[in-house]
Amino acid sequence: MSLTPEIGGAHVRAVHDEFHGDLLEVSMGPHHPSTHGVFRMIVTLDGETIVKLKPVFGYLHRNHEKLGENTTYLASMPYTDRLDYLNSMSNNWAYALAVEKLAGLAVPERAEYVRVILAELTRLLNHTCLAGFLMQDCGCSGTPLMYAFREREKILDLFESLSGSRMMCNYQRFGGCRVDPPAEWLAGAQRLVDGYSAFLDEFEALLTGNEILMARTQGVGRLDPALAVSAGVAGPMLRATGVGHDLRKVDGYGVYPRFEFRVPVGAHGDTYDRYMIRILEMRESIRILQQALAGLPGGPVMDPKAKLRGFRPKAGEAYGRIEGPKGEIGFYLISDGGPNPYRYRVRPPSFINLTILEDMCLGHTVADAVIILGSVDIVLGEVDR
Amino acid sequence: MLGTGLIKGLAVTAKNLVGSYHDPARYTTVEYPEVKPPLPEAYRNFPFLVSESADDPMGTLRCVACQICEKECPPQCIYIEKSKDKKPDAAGKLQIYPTVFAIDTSVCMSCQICVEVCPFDSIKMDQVYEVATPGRYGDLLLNREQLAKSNAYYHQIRPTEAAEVDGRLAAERKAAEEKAKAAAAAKAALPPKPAAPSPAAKLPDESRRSPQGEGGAAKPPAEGAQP
Amino acid sequence: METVEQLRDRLLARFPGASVTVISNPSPSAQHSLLLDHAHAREIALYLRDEPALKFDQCSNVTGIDWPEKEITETTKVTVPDPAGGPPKVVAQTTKRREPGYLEVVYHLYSLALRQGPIILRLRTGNRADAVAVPSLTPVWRSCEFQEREVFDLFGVTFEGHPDLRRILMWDGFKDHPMRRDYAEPDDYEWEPTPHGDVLAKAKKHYPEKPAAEPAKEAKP
Amino acid sequence: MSAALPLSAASGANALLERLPVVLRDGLLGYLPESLRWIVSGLITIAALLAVFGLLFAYLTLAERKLLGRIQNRPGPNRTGWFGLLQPFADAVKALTKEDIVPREADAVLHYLAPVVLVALSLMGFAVLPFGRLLVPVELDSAVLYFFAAGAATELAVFMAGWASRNKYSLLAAMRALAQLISYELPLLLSFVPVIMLAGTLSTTEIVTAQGGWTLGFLPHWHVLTPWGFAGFVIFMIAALAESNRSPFDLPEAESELIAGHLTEYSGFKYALFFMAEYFGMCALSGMAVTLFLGGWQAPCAFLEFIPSYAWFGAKLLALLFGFIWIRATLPRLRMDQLTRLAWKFLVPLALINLGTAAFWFLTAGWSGPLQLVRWAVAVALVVVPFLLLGRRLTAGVAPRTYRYAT
Repeated sequence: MSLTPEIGGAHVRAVHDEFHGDLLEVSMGPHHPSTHGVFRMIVTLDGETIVKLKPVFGYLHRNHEKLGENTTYLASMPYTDRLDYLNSMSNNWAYALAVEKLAGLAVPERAEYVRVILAELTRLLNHTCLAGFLMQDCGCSGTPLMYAFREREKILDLFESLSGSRMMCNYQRFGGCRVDPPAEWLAGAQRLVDGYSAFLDEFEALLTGNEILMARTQGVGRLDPALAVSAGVAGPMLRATGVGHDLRKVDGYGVYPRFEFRVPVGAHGDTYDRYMIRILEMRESIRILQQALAGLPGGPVMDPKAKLRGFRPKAGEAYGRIEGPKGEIGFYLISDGGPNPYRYRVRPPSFINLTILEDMCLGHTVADAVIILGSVDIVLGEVDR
Repeated sequence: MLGTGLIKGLAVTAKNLVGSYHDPARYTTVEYPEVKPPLPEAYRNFPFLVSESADDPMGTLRCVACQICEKECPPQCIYIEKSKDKKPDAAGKLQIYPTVFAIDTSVCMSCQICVEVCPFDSIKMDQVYEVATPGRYGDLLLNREQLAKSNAYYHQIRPTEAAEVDGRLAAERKAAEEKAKAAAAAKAALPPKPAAPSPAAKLPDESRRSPQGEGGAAKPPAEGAQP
Repeated sequence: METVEQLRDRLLARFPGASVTVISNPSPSAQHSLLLDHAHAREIALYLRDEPALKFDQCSNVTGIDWPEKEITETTKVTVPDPAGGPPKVVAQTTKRREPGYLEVVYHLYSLALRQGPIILRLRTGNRADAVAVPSLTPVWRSCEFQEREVFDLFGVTFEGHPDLRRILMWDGFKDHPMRRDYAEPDDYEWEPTPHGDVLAKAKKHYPEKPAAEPAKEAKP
Repeated sequence: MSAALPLSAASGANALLERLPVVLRDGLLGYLPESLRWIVSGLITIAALLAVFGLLFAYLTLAERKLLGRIQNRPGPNRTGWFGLLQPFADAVKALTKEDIVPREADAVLHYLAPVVLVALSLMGFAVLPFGRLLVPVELDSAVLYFFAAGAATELAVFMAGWASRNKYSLLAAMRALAQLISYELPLLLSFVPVIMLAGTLSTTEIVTAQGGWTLGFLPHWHVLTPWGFAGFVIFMIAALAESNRSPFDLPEAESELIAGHLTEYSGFKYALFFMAEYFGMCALSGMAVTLFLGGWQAPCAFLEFIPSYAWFGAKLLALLFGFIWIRATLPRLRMDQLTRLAWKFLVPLALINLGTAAFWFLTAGWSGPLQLVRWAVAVALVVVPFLLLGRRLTAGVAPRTYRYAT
């Protein structure tokens, strides 16, 4: 009697029979408006209900890891921009962190603060975009997406004036940051952060209480916390299931332990929780940004001992990870003492978050599959690498 | 009550509909070909080669064909051939120069690493973004002549950075001259040797390279000191 | 958290027949790892996951490493008696030894429950050609499902007990394993106007006449 | 053919403007022999309708894009002509010159027929709409019945398109379209039954006339201003949104799910025809809503009567069309099961209860004085209470949530 009936696996049939007729196999993607790029799902439908869903990857595969092994440590930095091209700043940081672990480099305090500021701006950017994309998948005719992009553009302008490029920032370096943000840049960031809550309020007024949206997303794509942990699901998706795991708290990398912020967790693990957790995380990010901008110390942004050219870390290996906007983004590096990493591995959060896509979609309809995929928040540049 | 969320949403869109006519914070569209948004100074697109003078760009390239950028370029889009002979640079010193310096802009990913690793401040990022051409093969592969742009142009697109670079180069040149003078004086005191001029000629080169050896690493703090 | 050595001892005590070796990591990260044998790998993994004191409930990262066959040249100084009866000479003798190659699979484990980690597990194959099987840990951690498929795809490690071992990033008909160090890229070169010598040579081979000649001219002003 | 109704005295000042279209037509007909007049008169009406609504369609697409743009804080099309005013013509040229691709596996005849049938059927509704006091193309006694019969048939064309394309997405869309048709035809019809009950006629002209007059000179006697009429109007508009496949009920062509649904395999001018039909359908249903609930061509206040009646009709029509666009810009799409549930478990019961409310209203027409207040209170309660109760049952289990924070 409610708009969202309980959809379990109960009425999902594995095989067709004479009463129900044939199953329909539909290939969604790689050219499909809502697969966020060139993702493909081979969906078997019983009417509109999904009884089987197999993701197909690799349409954007360019063997990023091989590229990383064939170039120097520094030259991989701009390539990390192109992994998850919405969040180049976070990717940069994760890679820089892994290399710093490998080579034992220290990072000046100011650079740590700048990194936090940029990472949180990236989180705002990513979550805003995701909310917009998700609403687009729900069938809003672009309005939330355009509002999201309007705000995103303001953040990108900040990135551009700091790093020279809107999306391919290539900003972090091993042992610090490339450019010191000047005072007017910080003032611009402050203005943006001050105005962001108002935007979020408006965005929420547009959508969060919307009955159609709640009916579409609540109870759709439930994810069990135990399965989520086992499947390596990370980031907002994991927290939506009720597991309060945030690397900013757990690892306490950078200077995050100095900031006061909370980690919102969901209770249902459904699409609505995944959406709301991101909205709430943005509000926490604003708090972190306020603190980081207020407490930004002076000093250099680059470790003077760090070398740009001829960087050859000693043999060994390191796995560095940060809490990216999409989840745990990690870099696993093995050095053999040469100028190129012997092994360069990316732990792509959106790829691993897709592991349980089928589990979430079974028993739901095609329309639900689209928003479940949207709520996973994938970027194909990272999934296929 | 059913419908309140919908009505709230409709109110937001109505607010934006009206707001787009008077609120510049809402209506952020720039109508591009007619209006061009101002570029931030840091904006980068494709690299160019800095030459000291606009009149003789090929003769006054700062590039000495050291090929560091060629090695460090992530997508390997730079191709350099060294000259066999030496030519005097802007300061009158004999230097190797690039006979071929080509950048494939269809491959270049505008990462700025060539700029950061260059010890001679000779390659910088340009800000020209309307670079579309009809030619897939010839037009995207820029050669030395197309890449060379004057220092004045560099000052025009990035005033603060260029001023800082010029200051640093002048200081280095001065230091090198003083060093050379001191060396010459020392040599004058000593009995003269035939091989004396060659290390003196090399010295400024070396001295310029070493502070930049740590590359861009040393650069950002210097920039940061300004604000 | 226990050190790797403690963990190894604990595992050896729990699984007497198993072979657990600590692979130490000289880098400042000090992330040492444990090399497991195939026979006990899954039991050990289950133990790591379920033991209340360890609870490594998430396998965060799975990846492969290719260690090709290495030719190690060792130079030793040997004293050789002079056949002519003179004083013994010291001769440098070089011995060449081939270290067999193998593929390695690395698992980074974290405990979300106890907030500890990482524990790094390694599994090695017998060689790089025919003994490339290792036990799959997908039954233990679901996150290994796609990542092990990826290792299978890109490195050619076969995972025994994986529910759905297919290629994942490359297409099904693809033959080689591109992340192996000796992978030769197929010669299906699409000509691009790059000025690089080796690429240009290749380009000339594929496009023998006009297009290859033009950019070469262009590049040399 | 318009019956020459007697003009009311109030609009006498404007008799010429009011009569202008009819005068023009009759003037033209005057040059023709008597035997040809009836057919030419019909042709002129058709041509005028096609011209007016063709242009309206053209500029509606532009207005929609402009409005969507402004709502989304961007300018919308502004390159072709002054403020983009030539954009519809550029689009038409584009649609005409594009290649018409018919999939090899498709049923070529049906694939070709579907857009034609759709446009033809969606145009038929215009025949009975009273656009002005004197402007009724065809005077039918059972005009309302005819209108909805023609409108219901359009979904068949959508199904034809989906079936003929031999595309899995199109097929899903076709099934969705049929389910949607069957679900929403019922609330659509039930929502205006009270109007027919109270007006006592199926003729659109008479329904409009029944809404004539004002209380105190500025409170019009439109149906929408009664409790049952308001409820009926809202139900009618929701069902009309669904019938014309507009967001949030655009499931057959849900672009984020089914690519373009039944339109996936269409290109070029056939695709444009589908669009035309969508807008014609939207206009026709809005026109019917204006006729049934918003007083048709009646002016809202007595002193505004000098403005010709067709202008009032047009203004009301445009206001409703703006509503369509506004809703499209704001709301997300429903899911199929929610769509049908909304129809069967919410709109149909509400519409049925509304019949009772209207009956009550009809029976108490004689109440006056304080009884008038009682009449209003009971009628409003009869509308609001079922709405709240059914609404609560509809949204059971769906509510905003509060979130906790991990330590």
